[in-house]
Order: sequence, then structure tokens, then C-alpha cells
Amino acid sequence: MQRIGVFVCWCGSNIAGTVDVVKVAEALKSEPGVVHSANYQYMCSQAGQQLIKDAIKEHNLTGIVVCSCSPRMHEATFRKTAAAAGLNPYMVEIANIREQCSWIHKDMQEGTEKAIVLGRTAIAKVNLNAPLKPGESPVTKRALVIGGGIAGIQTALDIADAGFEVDIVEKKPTIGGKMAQLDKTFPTLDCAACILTPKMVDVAQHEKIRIFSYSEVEEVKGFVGNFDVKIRKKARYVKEDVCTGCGLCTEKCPMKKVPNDFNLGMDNKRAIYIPFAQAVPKIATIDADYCNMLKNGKCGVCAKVCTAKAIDYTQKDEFVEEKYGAIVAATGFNPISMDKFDEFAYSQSKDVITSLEFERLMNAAGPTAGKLLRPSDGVHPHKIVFVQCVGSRCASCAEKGKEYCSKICCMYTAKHAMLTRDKYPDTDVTVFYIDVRTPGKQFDEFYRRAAEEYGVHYIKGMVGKVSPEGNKLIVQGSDLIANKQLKIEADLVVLAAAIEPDKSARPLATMLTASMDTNDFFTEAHPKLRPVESPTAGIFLSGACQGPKDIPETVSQAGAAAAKVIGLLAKDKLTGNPCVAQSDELMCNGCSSCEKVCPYGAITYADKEFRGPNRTTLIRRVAQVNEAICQGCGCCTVACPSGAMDLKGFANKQIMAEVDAICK
Amino acid sequence: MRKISLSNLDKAFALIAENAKLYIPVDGKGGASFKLWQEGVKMSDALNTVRSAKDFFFPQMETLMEFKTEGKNIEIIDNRQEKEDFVVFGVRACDVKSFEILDRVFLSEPVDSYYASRREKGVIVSLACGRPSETCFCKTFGIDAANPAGDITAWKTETDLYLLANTEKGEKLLSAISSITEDCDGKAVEEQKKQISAIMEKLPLSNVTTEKFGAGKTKEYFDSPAWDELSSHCLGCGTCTFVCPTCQCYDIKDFKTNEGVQRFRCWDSCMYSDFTLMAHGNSRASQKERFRQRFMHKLVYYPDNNDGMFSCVGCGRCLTKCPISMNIVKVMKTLGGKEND
Amino acid sequence: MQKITREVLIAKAEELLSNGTVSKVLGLKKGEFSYDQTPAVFTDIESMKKDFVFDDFSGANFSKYLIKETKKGEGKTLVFLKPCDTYSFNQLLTEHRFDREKVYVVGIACDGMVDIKKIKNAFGDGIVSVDATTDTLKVETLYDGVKEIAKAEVLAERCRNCKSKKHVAYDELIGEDGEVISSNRFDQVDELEKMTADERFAFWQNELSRCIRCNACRDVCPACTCEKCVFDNPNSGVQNKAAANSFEEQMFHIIRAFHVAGRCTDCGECSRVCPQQIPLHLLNRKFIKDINGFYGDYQAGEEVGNRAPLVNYTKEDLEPSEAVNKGDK
Amino acid sequence: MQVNEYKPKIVAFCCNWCSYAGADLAGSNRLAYPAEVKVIRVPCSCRVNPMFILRAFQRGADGVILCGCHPGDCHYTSGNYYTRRRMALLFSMLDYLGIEKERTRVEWVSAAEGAKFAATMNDFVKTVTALGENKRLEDLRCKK
Repeated sequence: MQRIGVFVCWCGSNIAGTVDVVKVAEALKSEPGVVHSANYQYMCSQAGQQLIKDAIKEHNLTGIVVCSCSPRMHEATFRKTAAAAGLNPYMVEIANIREQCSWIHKDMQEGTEKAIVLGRTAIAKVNLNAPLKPGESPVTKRALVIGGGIAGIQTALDIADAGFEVDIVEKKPTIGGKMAQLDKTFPTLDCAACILTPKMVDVAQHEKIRIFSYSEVEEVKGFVGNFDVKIRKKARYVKEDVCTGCGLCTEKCPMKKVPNDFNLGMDNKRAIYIPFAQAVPKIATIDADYCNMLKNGKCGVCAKVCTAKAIDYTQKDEFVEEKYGAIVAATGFNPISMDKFDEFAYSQSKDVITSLEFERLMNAAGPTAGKLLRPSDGVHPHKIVFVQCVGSRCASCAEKGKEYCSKICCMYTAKHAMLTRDKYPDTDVTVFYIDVRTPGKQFDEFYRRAAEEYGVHYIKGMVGKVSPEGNKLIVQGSDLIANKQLKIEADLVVLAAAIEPDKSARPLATMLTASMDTNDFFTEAHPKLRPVESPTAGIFLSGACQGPKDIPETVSQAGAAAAKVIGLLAKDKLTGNPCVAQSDELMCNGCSSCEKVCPYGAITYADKEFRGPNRTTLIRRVAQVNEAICQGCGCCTVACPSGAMDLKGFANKQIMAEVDAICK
Repeated sequence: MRKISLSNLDKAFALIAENAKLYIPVDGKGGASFKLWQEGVKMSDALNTVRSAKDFFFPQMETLMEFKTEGKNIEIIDNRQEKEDFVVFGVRACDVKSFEILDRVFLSEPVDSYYASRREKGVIVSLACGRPSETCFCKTFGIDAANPAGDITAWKTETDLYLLANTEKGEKLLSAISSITEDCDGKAVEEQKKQISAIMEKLPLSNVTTEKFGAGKTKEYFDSPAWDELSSHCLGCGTCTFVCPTCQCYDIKDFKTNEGVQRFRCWDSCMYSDFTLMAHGNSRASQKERFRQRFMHKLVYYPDNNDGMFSCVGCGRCLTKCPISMNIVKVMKTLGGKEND
Repeated sequence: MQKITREVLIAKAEELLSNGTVSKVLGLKKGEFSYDQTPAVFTDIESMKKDFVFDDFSGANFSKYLIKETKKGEGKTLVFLKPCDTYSFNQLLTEHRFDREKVYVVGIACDGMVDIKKIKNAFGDGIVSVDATTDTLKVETLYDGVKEIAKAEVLAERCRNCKSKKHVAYDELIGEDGEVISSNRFDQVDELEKMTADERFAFWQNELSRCIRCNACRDVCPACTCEKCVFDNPNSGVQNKAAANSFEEQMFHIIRAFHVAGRCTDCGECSRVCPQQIPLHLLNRKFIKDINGFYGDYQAGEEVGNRAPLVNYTKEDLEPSEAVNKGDK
Repeated sequence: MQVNEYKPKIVAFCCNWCSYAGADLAGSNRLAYPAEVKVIRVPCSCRVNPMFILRAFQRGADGVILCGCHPGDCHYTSGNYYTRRRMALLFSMLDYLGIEKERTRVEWVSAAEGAKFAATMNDFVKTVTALGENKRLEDLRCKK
């Protein structure tokens, strides 16, 4: 049986004005477990708190009910008071007789009666309270950033600058991501490489940052502060620590017909390659699918020419296991495949290209050295049609495209149109659009410049069909404003393909137990208030893996994610919320219902041995809650039919006791 | 012996109901059950009620007492319910016999006063079984379906109901309806008895015997390997115990009311996994032990303590109701060996 | 009658036992009468030939017994599953209740099972024998000799509204696999929904007041596989052994149905075993009907690993207020 | 004021993050609602077990209302989505059993919606008062 002290606060006249506090204190005296009852003008004052502390000691109290303002106001205060007097802080319950009683009732009798019921309810609960102790877990002061695009780079740099170690895992041979492929950036038109590559160098040179390039995350175990991650370093057949990046091998390799994925297959590379001149790390990689030596054992040219002796044809995938305190997902995006958009003749004509391909065509380091030439015949195009929203905002064609707006296409299309007109004033540029969306600093001004100063023809309408005819492309579309059908003869058609999360995100999310939306974008812990955290503690989100973003947004979110990581890593220990779920293993039958509703992945299963009847042992699958991850929502407790899962601090019996006390 | 025309039965019921609550078997959804007689309520022709007649003396739930708390004071309130006389009409031979079995439990020292007061207030009018069912095996336990005990024994023919008082209580009840009954000889009754006996011989379970069972057989059967198979698919539900007229186990629990506590008892079942649950755990750890307990109790332990009397009356309810069709007959045949087959 | 005979199943069992595929057979053993069959495990073919039975009274759903059976001894258990049983089988696998590797499932086509209660309702007590070798049952009684009744008239409730002749799990099949059937199984639920609240209340009071809390419905249910049911757990705050009054009757049955909502395959065992013939399946079917109507068709056990509707959601789900007001339209 | 005026008993389960804060805000703004409403604070609406609701009726409640964050705004991201499904099915079942459907309600009340909280409670109390005492899900033993 508890020894409960009841403390009724007047809150000046705030409570005492409509609640007879003396009567409440008197009435609650006879409730079961109550051994002491007092009232005071301001319980939260120093003197009031002292009154509570003294009573705890004098009456040997094991539980406290404070009838006062909302627990959202002073629960923490009174918990500290109790703790200071040696009482477990979770033995305190608040009866909210101000916000939910005195302030809403005018009649003294009514207010007093209700206050007594609310007090009685809190007493009923405290009778069943048990001392709770928050769990503590140490924090590994190292972060893992998955993805080495601009998002991952920025996050890693910010964390490292705060003094914590960071590892970047990038599946490609170099970091840099999509931004490295871009030509200019809107709305300022500065060159992507010029602003990105210095950051890449910073990463490479930062003493706190390790780069695992050409690597993938293989397995994630553990929880916030204590992740165990296995990283697969894919064999590149070049010794990373020996290769100087001189590039001689990439010139001598006889295998010349390897599609260059960095240029989206618009030109070729060798079987041994460095993706681009400023790659970080600048190390050659052999494409095992094309290398004759690896395939047939015949060749070995690269090994011969390499003066550093960096080539190793026997290299195998390696695994690195490392501990991390926090993980940042920065897996980025890709344009969607155009395979399902036959109406635009993407697969029939080389001159129908995506915007990212257009970026490479315009890029000085691209396949045409920055000259705008048609992929089919290398001739300069005089008439270009840009088609926006290809696969974006596809409410009715979800099987082909995406329902959402890809957000960046309006702006980069304006950029492309403007750059084309700027470099080649003889080229006529037409843009088909549904809406032009320009919410961003200097965005609308930029778009208007394209349309007004650079003479880009913007047509509101959809393109229905693109058909190749000779060396021309016939674009059929509608002009919704002029309300007519158009047929335009174009030399080049550029499709603003929708963007989607990288395919690696989904399996990664499973490993991280981080939730995703139906489009495979990572879900935030709260869409407004916690936009860079995953609901799973210790997992953070950076860049387009959370939703379509342009570069400035990506960089700011990357910084925000870094700040959250720094906040976590700065702690030596994590103190959990002790009001977490708890599984009674004797009653659990391992059905997995609780695990399915847990938003945090806090529930796992273990096969445990139990004593069966007549000296037998039984092995049963039972749920286990990781207290460091559980946030205490209690969803699992209702999913559990047997009642094996309960929530500390809000236990089934406690809530039922409250119900009983109210309904008395 | 008195007789009354069936067409006058309602009048008789009305007369009885003037002085006591009268319960008769009535057809309803799910089968027949004893219901309070009121004008217009018709008696069922069913052989037996789904629940046995033990409900009248040992109901599934009854309040034993109440505790009222006011502040920190407790008041104890005795609120025994049975104050009126009542009559149960149409109890079959098997159920009548079950009262004898229950009496030995509840009326031996210390007497269960709740049960005792109900027995005192209740008058039992039994009814001979015109059409026994294939699941009946009361004969196994020496019960004569044609000649049930009770305060009054009744036989129903096509046209009349014959009544014979066996006790003082019975005499009193008969005299209350003497105005609409008439004296008669027992010819028709003798005829019916013969018919019933003939049918009893033909019943498929008429060859089940208790020879192999009874007092002192604990050692013989307790460790029999047969229990494993017999019990292996028992669901552990309480159907057999709850429809059984002789099962008498109960649990006493407290129910917290808004003002205090209501202490009640309710039927419990030895088939339940938390029956005999104690602080250290359950002494009957698996369903096999629970299953064995039930049948050993009926066939060995009860006879041990009650002059060889078995605590089964062969009513056949568990035969029809067990979800997996496991029952005492199968247990007796398996344990008892081939002779019973 | 069943097109698949006892002999065919015994032959299959003999084959699988002798080639070592399985070490035991879970089946039904014949009883005292033509209709009372008890689950049993057979380890040799002789005992099977003697006692194994499969006919129109072999309605029991075997899935749940596998939880216990697979934990006993080495080797696989052979079980013959009717189409409806396979849904329960999958649902149990979804909930990790036993090891699939320990079971060998022979799917058997089913021609509908008979409910002895319906025969007794038609002919009264004293059923000496039932000949179910054709679709006209010959019922011999103690008092009226042999009488005939069409099988269709005494089909078990769940078979009358059979939802599927398709096996969703098996290692091998005997007989043709059928299709999922669009049954009328929600008709009675519809009828109840059309009543006024007062009528519905009266209907359920009449039904539930007969409950004796024997727990047969729960204990036979393949979805009720808790180590300890909340209603048996003294610490749960809702434990009760007797249905003390109409509240507790309602409480037990609402919560029982709620706990299996989305997991119940509508196998109908609860109603089959109820000693008081309470139509418990009408509670389960209400949930199934609502789930189908609110969240799209869902059949528990259709595939292993499916996420039950109550541990799932969409952002567009209907509001509880819409749920209760649907009937108003 | 009438002496024997019927006052229903109402239990309101409120999630800590939105609705309880909304109730507090109603108080701060002195928005009155009847004293018959008593709030039980739970971390999330998804903590509310159907058994709690039945328990309230058993113990004499005449109406039970559940308040949580608006769908999409759950502090725990998805709790209220589960609440929505559970309560939709539970309420539909209660209705099916003939229990007056007006006695149960779910409302989404944000921390900023003090006015909505008060209005909701006023309306709910009015509705339940009109229905009168809960007879269909009560446990007479409790009233002793």
C-alpha cells in the first residue's frame, strides 16, 4: 500500500476562486492510501515545494498527488521536488484542477466537486505507480553518412567541423553525386563544379572524415547511440592506398567501348576509369563487367603501365565493421526511367533526351566538351522543345510516373532554356508546361528573365506525342491558352523527367527500421517540427531522400541534420524516457502485432527458453522492447491481444483505475 | 398416484405459481432451458435442457456478501438471495440424481449455507424420460430413467400427466393442485416404465459399465499411459464442466463496485489452466493432468470419499457438447479396456 | 458425401509415412456414434486403418492443433487441410505460431460438412446412425426408423456460406483445387444492420444471455493463441470466469471478436462449438464486413505475411464517425 | 436550477501532445464546458484500449470521447491512424450490438484548438444528456 500525500494548490485565486481548496484537501484525505493532505497558496513556489519535501520526509510518503495547474506546466517541477526529497520522480501525479477545472467552471460547488473527482483519479493512479528509472546508454561519438552527394558532403563537413568523426559511404567510385554532373546552377548560374569540387576536396582532406567510396551499407544493428554497421567495400581491383590517380591506365586500357555512366551513356570510357577529373577519391576503378583480364584472364595492360603497381586483379569485396552513434541517410534521387513514356519517343530517337543528359551536353567536361550538338548526328540543333512534368504530377498515371511535383524541373528547365538562348541566340526554344512553379528566392525573377529577356516561348499545355520524322522530331501538343493544337518540328526534345528516391533507399530503410512513404521517400519524425529526423531515434535525413529538393534547400537541410547529429553526439550518455513499453515475456506469444505498429522499430523478437510443464523446456518467440528506442506512445499495448505488452507510467491497470475513479 | 389431463397442465402451473416461483423447461434458441413459468409459457418436449438443473441450487454465479467502504470504514453485508420457495418442474432422472451427488459435497460439514437454503426452498418435480437419446447412459450409474426420484415423480403420456409424491414437500405441492387432479391407478405408468426400460436396453451406450472403476482405483489408473492420447487434443475449455450436472467446483472472487466490494462465487473448471494456480505455479502443469483430474474425480476420487458413489449421472450432455467429442464414455472405454467395447 | 474418401487419405498417409516424409498423421478418430469424431495423432498405418475417419462430419479445423503438435518430437506432421483450414494455417504462420517445415500439408477438396445439431433439430434425439454416402442423408433414429434429409439442409453454417474452395497453402493436393467463392456470408449481418438499434440490442441480449463462459469459442479459435488470454489473467484488470451479467457477456464477446478482427479467417469454429448455439460468427463477420467496406477487401490468411488491417493504416482511412453513420444512408 | 437534473458522466481520453494541450488552452481562454467531462491524459490516442472504453461504460460512464492529434500530426507519426481504424471498427461493432452510437466519439483536437475542444465537449455533453443514462452497457453491480 502506498503512503500518499495530497497537495492542493490555490494558485492564488486562480484555483481557489472557484474551487474550495480546503474542502478538496479534506475530502481527499479519506481516499485509499492517502496519509497526508495539505493546501497552500502557491505549491510551485519555493515555500510550496519545501512544504512537499518536508511532508515526504515527515510522513514517509511513497507517492504524491499535486492538485494544481496542468502537468504540462509543472509536472517537471514537482518531479524534481520529489526527487530532491528522495522520492522517485515518477511517483508524482498531477490533478489538473486549474486549466481543466477552476478556469472553466464558475460555480464553486461544481468546481469543488469536479476537483475532488480529479484528485481522486490521480490518487487512484498513484496507488498503482511504481518507481521508474530512465535507462542510460552510452553514445559512440562517430557518425555515418550514407551517400556522398552534396547533401552527404555538407552534413559530413558540418559534423566533422564540430569535432566528431564521420564516415561517408558512397556506392559510386567518387563522391559528388548528381551535383557533379550538373553544368550551371539556378538562379545564379554559377558553375556546379566550381562550387562543389572545393567541398569535395575539403572532405578528402578533413582529418575527421573517412570516405568509403565504391562501398555500400550491408547491415545495420543496434539503436540510437550504438549502431553497429557493416560496410561492404566493393572490389575496384585497384589498391586505394597505392593508386596516385595519374590516369595513365585509363588512357592505355584497350577496352574502349564501355558506356560512360557519368555522361549517362552518351559517350564511352575505358574498362578502367576515373569518373571525372576532380573525382574524390581520385582512384581508378576497374569495371569488372568489361575488363578482359577479369573476364578472360587476357590483357593486363593496366597493370603493366601502372608505375605505382596499384592494380590488383585478385581483389575481393571487403567488409568493414564500425560503430556509430548516429546515421544520416543522404541517398539522394534519380530521374525516373523514361521506358514507360513511349509517346515521347525517348527510346526511338537519340535526340529525345532527359534534362540530366542535357546538363552533360552543355557541360564543358561532358561528351561534347560543352558544345550543344545533337546526339544523333552531332549537328547543332536550331529548334529545341522542352517538355515539363514528364512523370511528375501524374495523378491519373501513377503506374508510369509519380503523383508528386518533382519541384526542381521548372527552374532547371528555365535555366536550360536561358543558357541555350544565351550561348546560341540562333536557337529557338519552346517550353511546354502545366504550371510554372517558382517559389524561391530570385526564382520567379529568373523564370521571367528566361521568358521575357531571353525570348523563350512558354506554352501552357501538354505534349501528347513526339514522333521522329527523318532527322526531325514532330512534337504534337496543345496550347491551352490559345486553345489550339500545335505541331512543332524540333531538332531536339528535352524531357524534364520526374525524380524519385534512389533505389537503394528502400532496402536501406528496412535496415535502419526507418519508415518511408508510399513513394519511398524517408518519413520525417514530424513533418513540421522534426523535418530532418526519422521517427527512428538516431536516424537523420539529409537531402532529396526525404523529398524533392534543389541545392540550397538540400544544403540547408544537410546542415540541419548535422546540427541534430552534433546535438546527439555531444552527449556522453542518452537518458531515455522511462515511460516505455515493456513486454511480459511469460505472456507474449510472439505474434508480431506489436512490432508491426511500432513507429520506431523498437520491438524485436528473440527465441527464449521457458520452463514448460513437468520439467520440460519450451522455446518461444517473444517480443523485446529496446528502451533506448521506444518513445512510449503505447500503440503496441493495444495491438497486443494478451496484454503482455504494457506501458510503464501509463499501465493498463493505472488507466483503468483512473476510469473507475472518474465513473464512481 | 394422481393424474391430470395435459390440457389442464397450464391450470396446474398457475396454481403452483401462486405460492412459489415455478420453473419449467422451455424451448428456445440453442435448445431447452428452465425458465420462470408465466401465463402462456409452454413446456418443452426436449429430452433435456442444455444446462443442467444444478443451476437452481448451485448457480453459475452468486453473491456471497458485500463490503461497503465509507472513508476508511468497512461494513459487511450479508445479502443471501433465496427467500422464496420455488418449484422446478420436469427434472430428468439423471439431473435428480445429480442433486444427491451435490448434496454430499455441499451439505456435509461444513454445510454450505447458500446451497442448503436453496435446497430447502426448492421442490423438485421429476419427469420420466419417454424418449431417451443415443447419448444417454444413466443406466450405467444405476439410474432408472423410467422412475426418477424427486419430491414428486411425474410421467407424461400422450394425454395425461401422472404424479406421485415421494416426500412431504411433494405431498404438499400435490395437495395444492388436488382440485384439478384425480386419483388413478398406476397402469399407464407401469406400461410406460416397461417401454422405457426396453428402449434403455437398446441404447448404443447401454453396455458401458462402471465395473472397472470406483473407490481404491487411483493407483491403477493414475499413471496409465492412455491419458496422454485421451487428453492430447483437449482444448482446455470448460464446456464439459459447465454443462455437467455434477461438477461442483467454484472460485470465490471479489468485484470492486463503486462503493465497495462484492464477494461472489462462480463456477470454475478443473479444465482451465489457472485452476489450482498457486503462488509457486500450477500443480497441474499440463492439460493432461487437468483432464485426468476431471475423470479420475468422477470415476475414482469421488467414489473414494462417498461410499463408492460415482459423480457422473450419464446425462450425455458432455457427449453432445464437447468441441472435440472427447468424453467420459471414451475415457471409460479406453481405460477400462476391451470388455467395455 | 465427400468425393475424397477415407481410403484415399489412408493410402496417401501410408505412402508418406513409409517413405519417411512424415512421422505422424494428425487426423480424426471415429467415435461412439456416426458423428462424434475426435482429433488424434496416428503414427502407424494399422491404427489409421482401424480408427481414422473422414466423412461429412469431419468439419474440425486442424490448423490450431499444429502449434502443439509441431513442438512434439522429430519429423513432420501430415495434416489434411480443407480449403477453409488453409487460411487459418497461413494466418498462424504469419503470426509465427509454428514452423512450416514441421508440417506436410495435403490439401483436400471439400464438399461441405454437415452439422449434427441441424440433424438433431430436424429429427430430435436418438440418432442411432447417419449414412452420408450420398447427398441424401439416411438418418436412423430410435423412435422413427430411417428418414432421409438432403445434405444441403443440414450443411454447417460456414459451409452453407463457403467462402473458398481454393487452398492457399499445401505441399500437395488431392482432388481439384477450386476457386474463391463469392458467398452470401454477410447476408445475416446485413439483416441485423437494417434493424433498429433497439431490435439489435434485443437480438444480441437474447443470444449473449445464454453464454455460460465455457470459453469453447475462444479455445477452439485458431486466431486465439495467446499464452494467456486477458480474460484469464488476474493482472489484466478484466479477468472474469463467469458472465456475471449482461455487461460481462458483451464485454467478453466484443473484446474476443475485436482481438481477432483482421486475423479471423471466418472458419466458423466458434459457432460450431458453442454449446448454447450463439451465432458468434456474426460478430466476426461484422468485423470482416466492416474491414472490407472500410479498408478494401481483406481475407485473413490469404497469404503468409500479410499485414492485418488493424496493424495497418492509410492516411485516407475513414473517420470513426463515418463508420457508424454508414448504415444511415 | 432543478435539483434532480440529469448529469451524464463523460470520460474524455486526451493525448498528451495535442488534445490535452488543447484542453489546457480552452482553460487558459476560460472557455467553459460542463464539469461532467473528466479528462484522462494518455501519451497518444493509440494508447486507448477498447477495453478502457468498455470499462468506462461498465463503471457508469454515459459517454466516452477520445481526442487525439489530427491525422498526419501525431507526435508519434502514426499512432492516431491506428486509433482511427480501431475506433471505427469498435464503434461500428457497438452500434451493431445496439449500443447507442452517439455515446462514443473520436475528435481530432490540436494544441491550438482550445475553442474546438470546448465546443466539442459542449456538444458531446448535450448529445449524451439527450440520450439519458447508459443502460445497455452498464454493470449494475458497480452502482451498489
